[in-house]
Amino acid sequence: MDILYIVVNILVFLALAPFFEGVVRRVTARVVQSRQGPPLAQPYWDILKLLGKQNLSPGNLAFKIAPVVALASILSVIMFLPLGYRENALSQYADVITLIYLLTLGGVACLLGAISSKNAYALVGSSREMITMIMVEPVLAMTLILGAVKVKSLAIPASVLSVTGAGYGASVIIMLVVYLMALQAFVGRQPFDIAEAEVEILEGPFIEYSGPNLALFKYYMLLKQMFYAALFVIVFIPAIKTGFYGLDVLIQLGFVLLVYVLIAVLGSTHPRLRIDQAQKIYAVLIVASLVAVGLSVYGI
Amino acid sequence: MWLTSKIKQVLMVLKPGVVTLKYPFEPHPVAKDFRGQPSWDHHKCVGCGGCAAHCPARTIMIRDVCQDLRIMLYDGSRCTYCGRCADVCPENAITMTEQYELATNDKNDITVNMELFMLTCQRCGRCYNMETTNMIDKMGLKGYRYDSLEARAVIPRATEHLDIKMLEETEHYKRPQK
Amino acid sequence: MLTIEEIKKQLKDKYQNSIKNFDSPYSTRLFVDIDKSKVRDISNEIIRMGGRYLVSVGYDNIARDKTLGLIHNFSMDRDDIFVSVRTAAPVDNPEFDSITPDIPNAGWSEREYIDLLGMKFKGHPKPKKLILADDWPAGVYPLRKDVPWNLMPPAAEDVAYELDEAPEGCTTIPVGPFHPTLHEPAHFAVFVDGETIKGCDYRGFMVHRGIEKLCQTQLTYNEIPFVAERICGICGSVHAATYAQCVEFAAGLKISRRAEYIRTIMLEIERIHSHLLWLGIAGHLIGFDTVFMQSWRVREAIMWYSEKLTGNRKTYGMIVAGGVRRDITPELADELRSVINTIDKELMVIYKAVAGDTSIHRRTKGVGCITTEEAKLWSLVGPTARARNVDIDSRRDHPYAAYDEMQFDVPVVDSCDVWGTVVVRILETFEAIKIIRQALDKMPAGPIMTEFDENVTPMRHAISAVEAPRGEAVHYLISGEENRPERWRVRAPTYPNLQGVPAMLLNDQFADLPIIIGSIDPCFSCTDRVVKVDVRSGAMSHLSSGDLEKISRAKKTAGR
Amino acid sequence: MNIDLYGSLLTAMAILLGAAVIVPILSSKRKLAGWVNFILVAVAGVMLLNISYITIFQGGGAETQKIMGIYFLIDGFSAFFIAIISFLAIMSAFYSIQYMEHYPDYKLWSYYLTFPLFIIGMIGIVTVDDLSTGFTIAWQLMTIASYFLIRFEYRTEGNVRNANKYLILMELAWVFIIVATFLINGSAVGDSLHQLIEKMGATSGMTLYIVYGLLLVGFGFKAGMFPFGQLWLPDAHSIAPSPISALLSGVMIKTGVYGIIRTFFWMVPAEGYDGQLWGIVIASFGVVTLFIGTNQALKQVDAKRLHAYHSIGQMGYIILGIGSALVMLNSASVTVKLLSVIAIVGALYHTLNHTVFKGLLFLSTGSVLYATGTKDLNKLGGLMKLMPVTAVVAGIASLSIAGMPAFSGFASKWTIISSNILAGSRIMFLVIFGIIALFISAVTLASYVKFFGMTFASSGVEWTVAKKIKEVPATMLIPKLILAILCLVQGLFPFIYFGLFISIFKNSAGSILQPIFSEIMFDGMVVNNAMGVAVTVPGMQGMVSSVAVPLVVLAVLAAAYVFAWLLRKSGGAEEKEAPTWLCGYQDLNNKNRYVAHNMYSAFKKALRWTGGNIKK
Amino acid sequence: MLAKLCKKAFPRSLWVYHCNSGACNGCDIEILNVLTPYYDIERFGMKLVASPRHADVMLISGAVTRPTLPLVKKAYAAMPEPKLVFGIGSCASGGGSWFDSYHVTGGADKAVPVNYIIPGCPPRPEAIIYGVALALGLVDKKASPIELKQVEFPIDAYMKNKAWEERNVIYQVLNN
Repeated sequence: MDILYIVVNILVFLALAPFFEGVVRRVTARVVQSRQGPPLAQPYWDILKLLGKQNLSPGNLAFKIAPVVALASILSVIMFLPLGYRENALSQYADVITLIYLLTLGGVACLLGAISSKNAYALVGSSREMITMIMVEPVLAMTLILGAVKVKSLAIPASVLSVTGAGYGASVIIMLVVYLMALQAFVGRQPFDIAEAEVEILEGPFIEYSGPNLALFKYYMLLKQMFYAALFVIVFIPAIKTGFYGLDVLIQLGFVLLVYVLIAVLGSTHPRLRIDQAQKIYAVLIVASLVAVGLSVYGI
Repeated sequence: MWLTSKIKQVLMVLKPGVVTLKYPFEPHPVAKDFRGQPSWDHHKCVGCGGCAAHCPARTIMIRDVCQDLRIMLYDGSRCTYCGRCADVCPENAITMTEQYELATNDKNDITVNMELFMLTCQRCGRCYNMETTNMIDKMGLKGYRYDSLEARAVIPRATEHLDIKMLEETEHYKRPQK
Repeated sequence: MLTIEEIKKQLKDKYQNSIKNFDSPYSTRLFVDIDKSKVRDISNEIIRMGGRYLVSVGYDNIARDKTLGLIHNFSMDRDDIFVSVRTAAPVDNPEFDSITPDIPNAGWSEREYIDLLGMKFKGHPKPKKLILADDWPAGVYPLRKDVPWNLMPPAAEDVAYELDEAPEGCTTIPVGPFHPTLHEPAHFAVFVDGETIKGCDYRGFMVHRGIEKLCQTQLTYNEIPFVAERICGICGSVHAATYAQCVEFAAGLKISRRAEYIRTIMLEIERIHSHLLWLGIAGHLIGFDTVFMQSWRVREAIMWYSEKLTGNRKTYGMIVAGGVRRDITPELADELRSVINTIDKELMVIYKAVAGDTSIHRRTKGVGCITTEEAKLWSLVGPTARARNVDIDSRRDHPYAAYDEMQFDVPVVDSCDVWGTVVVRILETFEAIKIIRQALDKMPAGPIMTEFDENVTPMRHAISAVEAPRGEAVHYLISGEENRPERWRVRAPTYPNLQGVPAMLLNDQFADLPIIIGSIDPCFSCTDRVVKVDVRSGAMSHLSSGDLEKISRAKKTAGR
Repeated sequence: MNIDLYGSLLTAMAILLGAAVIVPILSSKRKLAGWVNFILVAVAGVMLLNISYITIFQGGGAETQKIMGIYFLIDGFSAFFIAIISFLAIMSAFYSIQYMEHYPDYKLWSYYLTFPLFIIGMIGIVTVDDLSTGFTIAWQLMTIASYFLIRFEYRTEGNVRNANKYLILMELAWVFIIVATFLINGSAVGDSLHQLIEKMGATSGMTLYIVYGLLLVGFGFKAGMFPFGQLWLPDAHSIAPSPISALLSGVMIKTGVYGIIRTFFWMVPAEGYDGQLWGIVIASFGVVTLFIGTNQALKQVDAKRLHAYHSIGQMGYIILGIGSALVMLNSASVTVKLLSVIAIVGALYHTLNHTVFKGLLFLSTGSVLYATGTKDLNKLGGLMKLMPVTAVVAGIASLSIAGMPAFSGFASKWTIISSNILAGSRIMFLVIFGIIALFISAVTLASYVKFFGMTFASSGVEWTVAKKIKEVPATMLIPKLILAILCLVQGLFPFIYFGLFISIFKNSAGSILQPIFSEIMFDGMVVNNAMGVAVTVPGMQGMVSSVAVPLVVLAVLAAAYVFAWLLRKSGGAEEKEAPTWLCGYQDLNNKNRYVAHNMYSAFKKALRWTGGNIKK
Repeated sequence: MLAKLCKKAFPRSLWVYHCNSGACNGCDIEILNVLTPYYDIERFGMKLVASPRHADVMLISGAVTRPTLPLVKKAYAAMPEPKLVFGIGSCASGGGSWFDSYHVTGGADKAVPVNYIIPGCPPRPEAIIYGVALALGLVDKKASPIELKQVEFPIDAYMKNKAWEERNVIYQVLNN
């Protein structure tokens, strides 16, 4: 049964991540930009098309491995996620710190790939991406640690599910707000899509990637985005447990959809910030989440 | 400040709703006097070549095959649809149609090829120099015009007689490759 | 206030010996023929009198007196006077004193003639290649009349433009020619330290299409407006109108009042569409696509209206020498009123939503700062200058078309940054709407075309300026024989503004590069045009292919 | 048996001393000298490793022995340090054989004279059981020998000055420690630690604070603790020949850690020792050290300076581990007390890991320096194709130091951070420390992405280093490969090492930690098997933390990797090489390379106040 | 199987790389215009990308000038197969007014193989959408070459000329 949960995790994420991206694009187009927008299935076609294209590379090993590692790392992170409030067979083999480091591994793969492409734009992009990573990973970490402190355990299901365990205290509310603000940075959307800024550095780290490699990266980005959205739902939406696994998952996915709509609306009503400006905002977020963790130690 | 302007922005975008046109599944008509692809009425055309002489893009080329036969080729691929040809045409043989859906995979699809009978002086072989007050007529037609229709290139010289050398020059006319 | 007489007097007092002749065909134009040795002094003197440098014009006068002519043009903004300083040098030693050390904005004009006419400028700080392709052979000057318009020197493989050296410790980031910020091919070598811009070098003029020799086959006075419109796809009418005014000046033609009103309306329609376009692009450049989508949605109405009025969405083909091609019927006038009313309303909504948005302020305020003095030094024009508290607007300073009868404000702000240009442009759009309303109300009846007999006396000089959405477009025309101009020089507004960009970029973040370059609303195709239209006079001599090879070889070895 | 241990210790030292005599004589034959040096060091090293092995796994040592008027002590704890010192010494000596060819215009006798002496000094520090006579001899031997090693490249401008600075500061540290010893009431020259502890009981409280303060500062100097480390460490480590840098960073600064643990966990009187306070002080120093050190490292563009600053940062982790262990140990809660075990194990584990990966990093950079002649990251780049083996091992080391899962740094950082966070539920500042440590590990990552990317992945050597670049010879590769394998083993099988450290502390009598370590319930608490390490603490529900990652996570990763790989292949796309696209006009060249010093500029600017900025 | 699906996906997701090889801005603006609400080319799954590596379609606008000729070729080479090239506007399809100028090489076809041309100066956004739809096979091609032949002398003109001849002074003089 436990294995089943893992399979469900992977399948749900692999199958739905592009769909949710389609939702974002649709919402951005229809609600905010007064236009019809692409079909919901568009991201699937995009990925499929990229898989069939020629693979151009500057002939560097790291460049070729990077997308595969990135996708692999995000997939393994997803396997540990307690979707539908169920521990799965893997939960006991990792704790939240592992989760955080694994997430970073994906980012690192991305960066090394970018640096291997030898492109000045990719390097500018990876420099920014790294700053973003340094500054927002702690927010994610502290969200998880907030639960860990509350439940006095670093185990994934325990700490992930226990943030709202004792209701919404001040610390949880602060953390929720901080997470929501950082969400745009996690998923690389405006105002924090600084690393991939299309008009100035031409999608930054991915500039040299084409075809299947780019498809893997796109998929990685989609999965990452869905992971953060799902994590928000799992962590901050109080559990509505129906007792049926399938139903639980469906309810959670419903909430994920809402988070995506929020991402889309926020993303399309903000200009991109500069990295030095974003950095200041991140710093505020870090301090705020430190406060939240500090409060949670005292049980507030 | 931030919040109010965000609310304003949301209000701004809500009002118009989705405005996307259904084109190409439904036609989107053009304005009445739209300057689309020019069309020639070969029944009216007298072959004066005024359009060719006045086209800023020199997209109308003329080859006088013989004394009586003039071929005019309109190469739509570089036409700027300015309507100058329709303006100057003394016979109003050119109209700007509403046709703008000209995309094609073959340049030849947007050409107009006209074969015209010319009235020429039987004695000297030149076209009649008609109304001398007309600027168009002043422009040329003092002899044969030989544009390279195959290379779609204009040879900006009207010659008294056909020069084979000129033809060779045209065919070797090439742009630099780097 | 200075009058032409006073200017003459002041110049005469100081440079009695160097001044050969004064010519003032209109009360607002002054042409001064001087000796070339005093070019620099007299230019400085005019600047001191309150002149603003516009552009230099070089022309080939070899056939007549074996000289290359050079004309520096200045504008007295307060006095509505254009002063043109004309000089010449013999073709075998075409050396002039460079005015660039005093007037940095003249740098490009002078470099242009180094390329195109083979002039030499003593004391030019950076006499590098500007216009022609990297592999263009030295010694072939396409603006000279003995070079045919379709000359194609063979391509050379290993000739590269030497970009400036980056400052110590800086990395070059190549921006362009195919970069989403630019939309047009131009190359900026941006020197960054980290993400801070420490300087940049520009290698543009890739859109230089060298239209000049076209006329040697076909173009005449009345075809040129159509080519002029295609100098730039956005502000086409401006170039057509400026050109037409030049021709009319040269021919001494007075066109009907109704045509002038229609021209005014066309220019303002263009301003509305261009400013809305710019607002959208600016939104896009700071990553705010919603602004882009919404302002272009609003703009679409005016595009559709233009199509109805002129037969095309852009490159209207409305303005020709002697008048305009199509009339504004009462129905069209009513429709225009309703269109601008909608735009007025919707733009106000956008303006309110954007003006207070702190997230937009973050990206635009304090970005691309240069002081008013610097802006004047670089002779910036248009909204770029007006955002830096430089109060110039040729619609008001040198009234043309029907602007003398219009009531409008010239918005000027002193924030000296990109935000200022946003504000100025939005306010100007409202002013444009105001002007269109007035023009529609006041428009007199009458013919729209005045017969233009196309027999302009050769060698008449004319200069005309029109306020384009981006700034002031200046055309200089020398009339010629055979129904064609002898020389036609276009200075687009981007030409001076772009030269000021390095100053704006300095010490800003690389992330601000798009919006700073975007803030001048650059139009490289305008800038790169060099549409000189002149007549083939005398025999056309072909360079033999052997000669060309020799020339390009010489260049190659020199390049090494 | 004990006699045997000490006997072989002395023998090993004698062999090393012999090496110091013989090898300089041979030094005109460079290769031969290198080999002889290596063989002698290896023999001594193996003997020393044998001592460690016996002490740790067979429960030897633990008795103080007075030899030649100096107290020696080999217990599990010092044996661990003996092991890492001798191991890295062997590697370094092996590496030196070929590496020293790189200095054709320097005479090698001084190098081969001081190299064994330096090792003797370090071994001495971790084996002598006093803080006066024996300590002084060992310290001076170590300091002076290393001084000459550091100033080896004396012809390069500034090197001698930096070496002098090192010497002066180390002597200052020595003064601090000696003064601290003599402040203890009635202490005499040559007193063993046990004697000192007894005498400490009689020392007044205030003096005791000063004593501990001075000891912390003294050993802190050596350990590169903020702000003392910044004064000498980057300068000294970056100018020494690479194998010596590896030794300095890999083990010499660890003697400071040894000193701190020895004094704060062993030299503890029954009364008058405020463990909680000193814990807080040490942990705070640790956090500040790791924060400042790593942020300074981020700014570096000289590869060796970058490593050196990171040594400070990583020492911060170790010091944080020590400090927080001390805090937890003195906490009232039983649960938190138990967590101190995890923390101190983490500190020691990180000591080991740091030895291995930092040694490896310095040796890799040495190889790069050997092959290209530069260690400036602004000039390097694109070595991956030219030096594949070095690239791979440097990649392993970089990922290890950055703490990527399945690499060695992860297990130890995880241990330190998780113990801090868990204890944080009772003691608030510890959780903050834990989060800062986590944050800094991301900065470390950034820094090593830069190091690896700019040395191996990106472009550069094509234009800046004209020499023909080849992979370094095998004698330089073998030590690196051994270290790399060790790096992987340490990352993949943390349970082995957890067992190891637990037995080390069990076998080290006299520390205040020993009681907890020897409690029986301990075995039920830590699940320590091939599936990884999981911790359950009584009083906390369920399994609280696990570092099982290595194998399971690796399996998961591998499965995902295969999936991703198949996905990429599925479209049937073909591969093609293409030149870098730079918007068309320019091709990739030396001027438009985005060099190392540009990276993270906004972040560096925001952190200018942390110092360590490089001037332009 | 997936490979087949990938081929099928290609026309449904065309990513567009905009390469201005020397245009006047008109076409570039119209290209941007098709992204805007009224035309919204994203309906067809198209979007503008910044790097040629991501592109499936290269939109060339403008005559290929002498300096951009090698650059356009380079950009084309930087795109992964399969790829399409659209020439947008009169300049890209045939060189425009300046097709034979000294600094212009000609239309886009002089630099790279062009699959579709969309003439117009500038083409209306609808025309661009039509071109795209044509490439996607959604609409039929409407343009076809026109051959016009005068089978007889144009009577009107002939008559007119005759009339003119009759009142021509020279003829009158000759007649007299």
